[in-house]
Amino acid sequence: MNLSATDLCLTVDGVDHLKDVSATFVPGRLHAVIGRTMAGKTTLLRVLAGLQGVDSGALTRQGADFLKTPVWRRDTAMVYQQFINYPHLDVFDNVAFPLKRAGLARDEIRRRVTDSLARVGLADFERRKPSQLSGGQQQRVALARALARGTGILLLDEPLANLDYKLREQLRDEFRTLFSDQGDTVVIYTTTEPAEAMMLGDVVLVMHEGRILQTGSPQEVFERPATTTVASIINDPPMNIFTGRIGSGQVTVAGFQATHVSAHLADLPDGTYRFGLRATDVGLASAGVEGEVTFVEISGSETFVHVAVGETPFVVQIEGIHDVALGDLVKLRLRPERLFAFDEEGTLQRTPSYDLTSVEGR
Amino acid sequence: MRSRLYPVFKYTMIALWACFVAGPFFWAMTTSFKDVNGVQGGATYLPWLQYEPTVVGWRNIFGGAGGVDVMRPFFNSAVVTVAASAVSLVLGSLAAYALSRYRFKLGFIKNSDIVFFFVSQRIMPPVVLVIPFFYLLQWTGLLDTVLGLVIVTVALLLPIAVWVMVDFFNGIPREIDEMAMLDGCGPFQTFVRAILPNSLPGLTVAAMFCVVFGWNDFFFAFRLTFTEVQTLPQAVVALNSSIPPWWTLSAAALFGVAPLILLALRVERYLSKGNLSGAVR
Amino acid sequence: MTQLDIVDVGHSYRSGAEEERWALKPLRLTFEAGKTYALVGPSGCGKTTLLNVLSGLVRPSQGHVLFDGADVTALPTRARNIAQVFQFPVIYRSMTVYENLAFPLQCRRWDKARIDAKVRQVAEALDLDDRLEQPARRLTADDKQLISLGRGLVRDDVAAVLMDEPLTVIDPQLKHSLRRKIREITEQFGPTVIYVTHDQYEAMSIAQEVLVMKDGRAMQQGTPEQLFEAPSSTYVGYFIGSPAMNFLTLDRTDGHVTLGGRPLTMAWDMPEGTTECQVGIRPEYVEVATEPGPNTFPARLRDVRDHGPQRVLVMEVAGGLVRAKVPREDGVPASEEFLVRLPRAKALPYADGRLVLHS
Amino acid sequence: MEALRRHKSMFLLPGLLTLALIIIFPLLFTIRVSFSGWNVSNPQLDFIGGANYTAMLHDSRFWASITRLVLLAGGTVLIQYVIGFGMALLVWREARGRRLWRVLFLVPMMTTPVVMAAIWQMIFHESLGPVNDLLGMLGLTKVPWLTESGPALVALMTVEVWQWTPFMFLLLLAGLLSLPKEPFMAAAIDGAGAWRTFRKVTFPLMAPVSVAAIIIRLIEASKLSDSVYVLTSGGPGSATETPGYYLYIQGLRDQQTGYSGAMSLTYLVLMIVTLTVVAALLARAFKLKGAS
Repeated sequence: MNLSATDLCLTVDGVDHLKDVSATFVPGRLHAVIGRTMAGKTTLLRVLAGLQGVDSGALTRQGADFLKTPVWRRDTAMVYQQFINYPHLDVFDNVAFPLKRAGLARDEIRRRVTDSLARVGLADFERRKPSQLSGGQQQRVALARALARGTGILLLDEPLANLDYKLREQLRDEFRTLFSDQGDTVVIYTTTEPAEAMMLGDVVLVMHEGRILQTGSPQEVFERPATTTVASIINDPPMNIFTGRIGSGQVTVAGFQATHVSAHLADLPDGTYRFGLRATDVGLASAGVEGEVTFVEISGSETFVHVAVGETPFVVQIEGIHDVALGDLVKLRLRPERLFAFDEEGTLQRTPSYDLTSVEGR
Repeated sequence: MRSRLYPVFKYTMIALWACFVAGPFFWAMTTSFKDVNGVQGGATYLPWLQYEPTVVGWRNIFGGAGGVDVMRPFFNSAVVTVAASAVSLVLGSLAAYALSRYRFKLGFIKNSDIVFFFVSQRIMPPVVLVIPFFYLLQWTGLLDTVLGLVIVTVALLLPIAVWVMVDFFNGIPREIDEMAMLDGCGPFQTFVRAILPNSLPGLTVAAMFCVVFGWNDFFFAFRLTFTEVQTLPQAVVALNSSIPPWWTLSAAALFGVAPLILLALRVERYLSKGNLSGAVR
Repeated sequence: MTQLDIVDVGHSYRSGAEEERWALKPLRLTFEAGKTYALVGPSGCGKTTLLNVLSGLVRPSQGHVLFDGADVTALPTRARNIAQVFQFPVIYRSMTVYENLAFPLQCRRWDKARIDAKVRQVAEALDLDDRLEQPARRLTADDKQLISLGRGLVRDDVAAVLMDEPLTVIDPQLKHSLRRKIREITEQFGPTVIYVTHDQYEAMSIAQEVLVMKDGRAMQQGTPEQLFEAPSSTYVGYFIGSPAMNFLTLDRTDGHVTLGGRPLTMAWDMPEGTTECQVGIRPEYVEVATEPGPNTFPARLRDVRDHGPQRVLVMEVAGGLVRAKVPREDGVPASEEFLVRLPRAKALPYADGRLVLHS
Repeated sequence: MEALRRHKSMFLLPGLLTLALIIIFPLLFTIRVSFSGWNVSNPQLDFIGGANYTAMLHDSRFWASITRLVLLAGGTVLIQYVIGFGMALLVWREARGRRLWRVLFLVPMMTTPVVMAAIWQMIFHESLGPVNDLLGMLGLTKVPWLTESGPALVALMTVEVWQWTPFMFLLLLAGLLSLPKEPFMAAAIDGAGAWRTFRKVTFPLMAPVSVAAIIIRLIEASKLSDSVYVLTSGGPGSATETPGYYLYIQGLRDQQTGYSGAMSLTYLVLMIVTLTVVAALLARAFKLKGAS
């Protein structure tokens, strides 16, 4: 029942939308595809759904060539980023539409529609038209339609991207329950938000410029990002990446005082490296290197302070909401024991250890 | 312009134009209740005050002695209009859907060229087409038949249907098609079950244009049908060619344009909602 | 720079509706000159109505709008000298960038030299000075929004700049830099800014003061920090912050406030005689404790949500759900049952859904 | 995707083939017949080379009709555009009874041109018609509307304006109604008055619609012949003759089939070339005007 992609390539007007994409999608697991906008996530979903062809590569399901299967026989449901429903049908008929196409009996249709509308919390909205619903409710209808069929493949293309953040938070929590038991369904979920991928994914695939850069469990990808690009995609705000040197037992980062090499970097040969440090591992302190605040963002319950130290930009994440004025001079302190080391091509060399009390989450 | 004079200016202009627009109808209406006495003395407008109204004109067109029968031409016009419009709408919607949703490429010919081919047929003057059509219908035995007239009228209406519908379909998100296919509909089912039900405003506008241009066609009917299948415009114009019994002509003319005026009253809201705006851009 | 006062303004789109159903319930607000304010709330909360009242598009059913003390309630938009940036970028399609920026000044019949100097000054601040001669319609959406902002800034005396969800159609990649640009520019020129958005992040990142609205009412006005640290109601506690503030229902035994039978001390006292008492605490301040102590309660772990650098622990405390945000390096409690501490200073008392005032 | 490729032709072909089949024969026939001497006494497809075309070059009546058509079509479409736009602006927003006005202003385009031309013929009647009657009331002399060339052209243009301004009105009103309201709010906020708002906002926004509406009307107007037939029969003399009407006389009434074929093709080619050029010029003119 696996869905396997091998070396999928698609170039449109000279731009690679998919480049050598190979992946195996397994039933019963939620695959979170994370990447920035235009990374090729949507294209990948459209290829899997059969809405888009490829230049080369293979797609197989149960050993059969899936590329030759037309859309309407792929046993696939999809939820779009925009809230797409049939405008002329009410909520009940929207959800019933694919079931009727599948030729189910009336009673069975009614049972399934009622059931899936209840699961998304829209039991009382059966006779409303989509245009009479809020954005969040419309997206729930789309979700109910996708779930009601119980298809073998369920594709979700940034389903929360167009919702208010409070609603996004709420639905994200609900998704954890909704998708916790997917039986034999292959679920693929795209997102631009690291927290969403981490929280929902059983498997995380990191995409960038049409390529899959890394595949693994959320923990693996987050704690061992294969390259600097992965490191910046899987962190929000993106991981601070800067150049530094290791030499004679000291780490030197431009502008900062040299510090002792911490244990996890000790066995690296001397030389120039790219270092990564999460925004949570840079702190504002009373002593340290001075920088100027260029911008302050507040996201949920965190304050992100953008600081320029000479030419190097840093993002500092502080818990809670704090008033920091633009143009202020602040002092930064780095936590050397939390440095990720990459070589000059950006390939991961060493990671800080997380094995303190770590227990597999969930 | 925001001065107090602006409303005066505005409603004066509206009123003047309204008089001009309504004038011919008023004239036809008042004339249709005249007889020789009401006409011969020069222009008169108000019944009872200026002339003695009669219904002789109206009686004439409904088979009164010495008049003409308009019911048969009316019926012919209706059949030709409805049939040609229906064929054009069906074929036009299908083609428009294809042109809106799929990419065609045949050498240097692309979608926009095909759309242009359809729409450009409106440039053909009827008089250029009518001679070849005459011989074509003569050879196929369709001259002076409803079927023959329907076929050539489709050539007039199909471009209109394609023109309106391509732009209307372009305004419907493609994701709806994709969703329907994912939901198990083949391409044809997708069109019928997901797209057509959402196209009623567009179909209404297209249908209205087809009916208007179909009903109002004169030249094809004039040269390709004679005695068997006379259409309403032909019948009215035939009245005009003889020494004008103005009252009969007026009554027949009003009878001939009435159906579409009623149609205009019904579909106005579709038209002004801006459903056409896509087609114009 | 103008101070805007909203005096008992209320509005209903249908006349004769009872006040409970008004789009905007009568309220009194002051927007100080030169400050940036954000109006935030879910759709239908009245924020857009309030903006339209300020711009003159909506004439309120009651109350007065004062610009620097002068009553402008009856004045049309054109006479109010405000600027507005809309959701969808609005530029004069047929004009160049320069002509767009000069347009409001031409309407005011400034002389050419003065217009030129002003337009160039504003264009430079907006980083548009190298594209002045380009047709404005060729610019990207974010630059078009800057032009809209610029059309307000060229007028020295502009009363206020109103922004109606200006980032809606901006590419996510560019939202960040446009937000930054807007903040820089408004700090440089210092107009009074009213910024409407449904996005809390945006509101708090851009504004000095945030006004949270719901169902046509102003729920709380304050700096982002105030909204976070001391939400005036359970609604604001829920609406601001992610995950939302935790609220747990309290009991009263022998005059003491208790949670699940154990005593709880809060930042300040709950007055006597309140019917529904709750404690509110941010997930950031809930601590996993290793040993029993004051304000420490047994918890049962329900779920762990991995957000990356932090994890959110969802647990049951005294019959209610509590979320705690813990750094990743702290790991996850080894057993399902453990203790949590609610630090006194961060545990706020709520009575009937409203924050109890510190006496 | 493979499957879709097979289906797309099934949607397109029925319509495309139907139209092509209906259109292709007349075109081929006309081309062939234009090189023949087919006429009423010699109805056969012989081959006489370009004789018809040579004759046509010297047919001043044909060329006069072409010139007349250009002036008639250009003039009436311009008037229709100005009035249509004006009326659309007047009933676009707040106007008392705007639904009524909208319907009324649409009605003429729904009526049959030949039928209405018959009515107009009565209206323009020299002694019994209301136009001269009204002129008389105003103390003006009677005009021989349909029997003198100048007035006949005016009468014909009046009928065209009456019949087709509604179409222009409809397209422009639809365009106006679909305009976003923000640019107008922005203009009000910037302090622009009504005239400035029209010149800088409404007109530029309506430019694409205007170009399309004018082109559509020019295409339809270039086929003018029905109304001529009923109203003036091309007279007096050939004073109101259009190519369409002249072709009718030559090809259908006098059955000079070969000769009319040559003229038909020339007429068609001239029209296509002219309209293409006009379309390009208009598109550029509206853009240039917008940019200044």
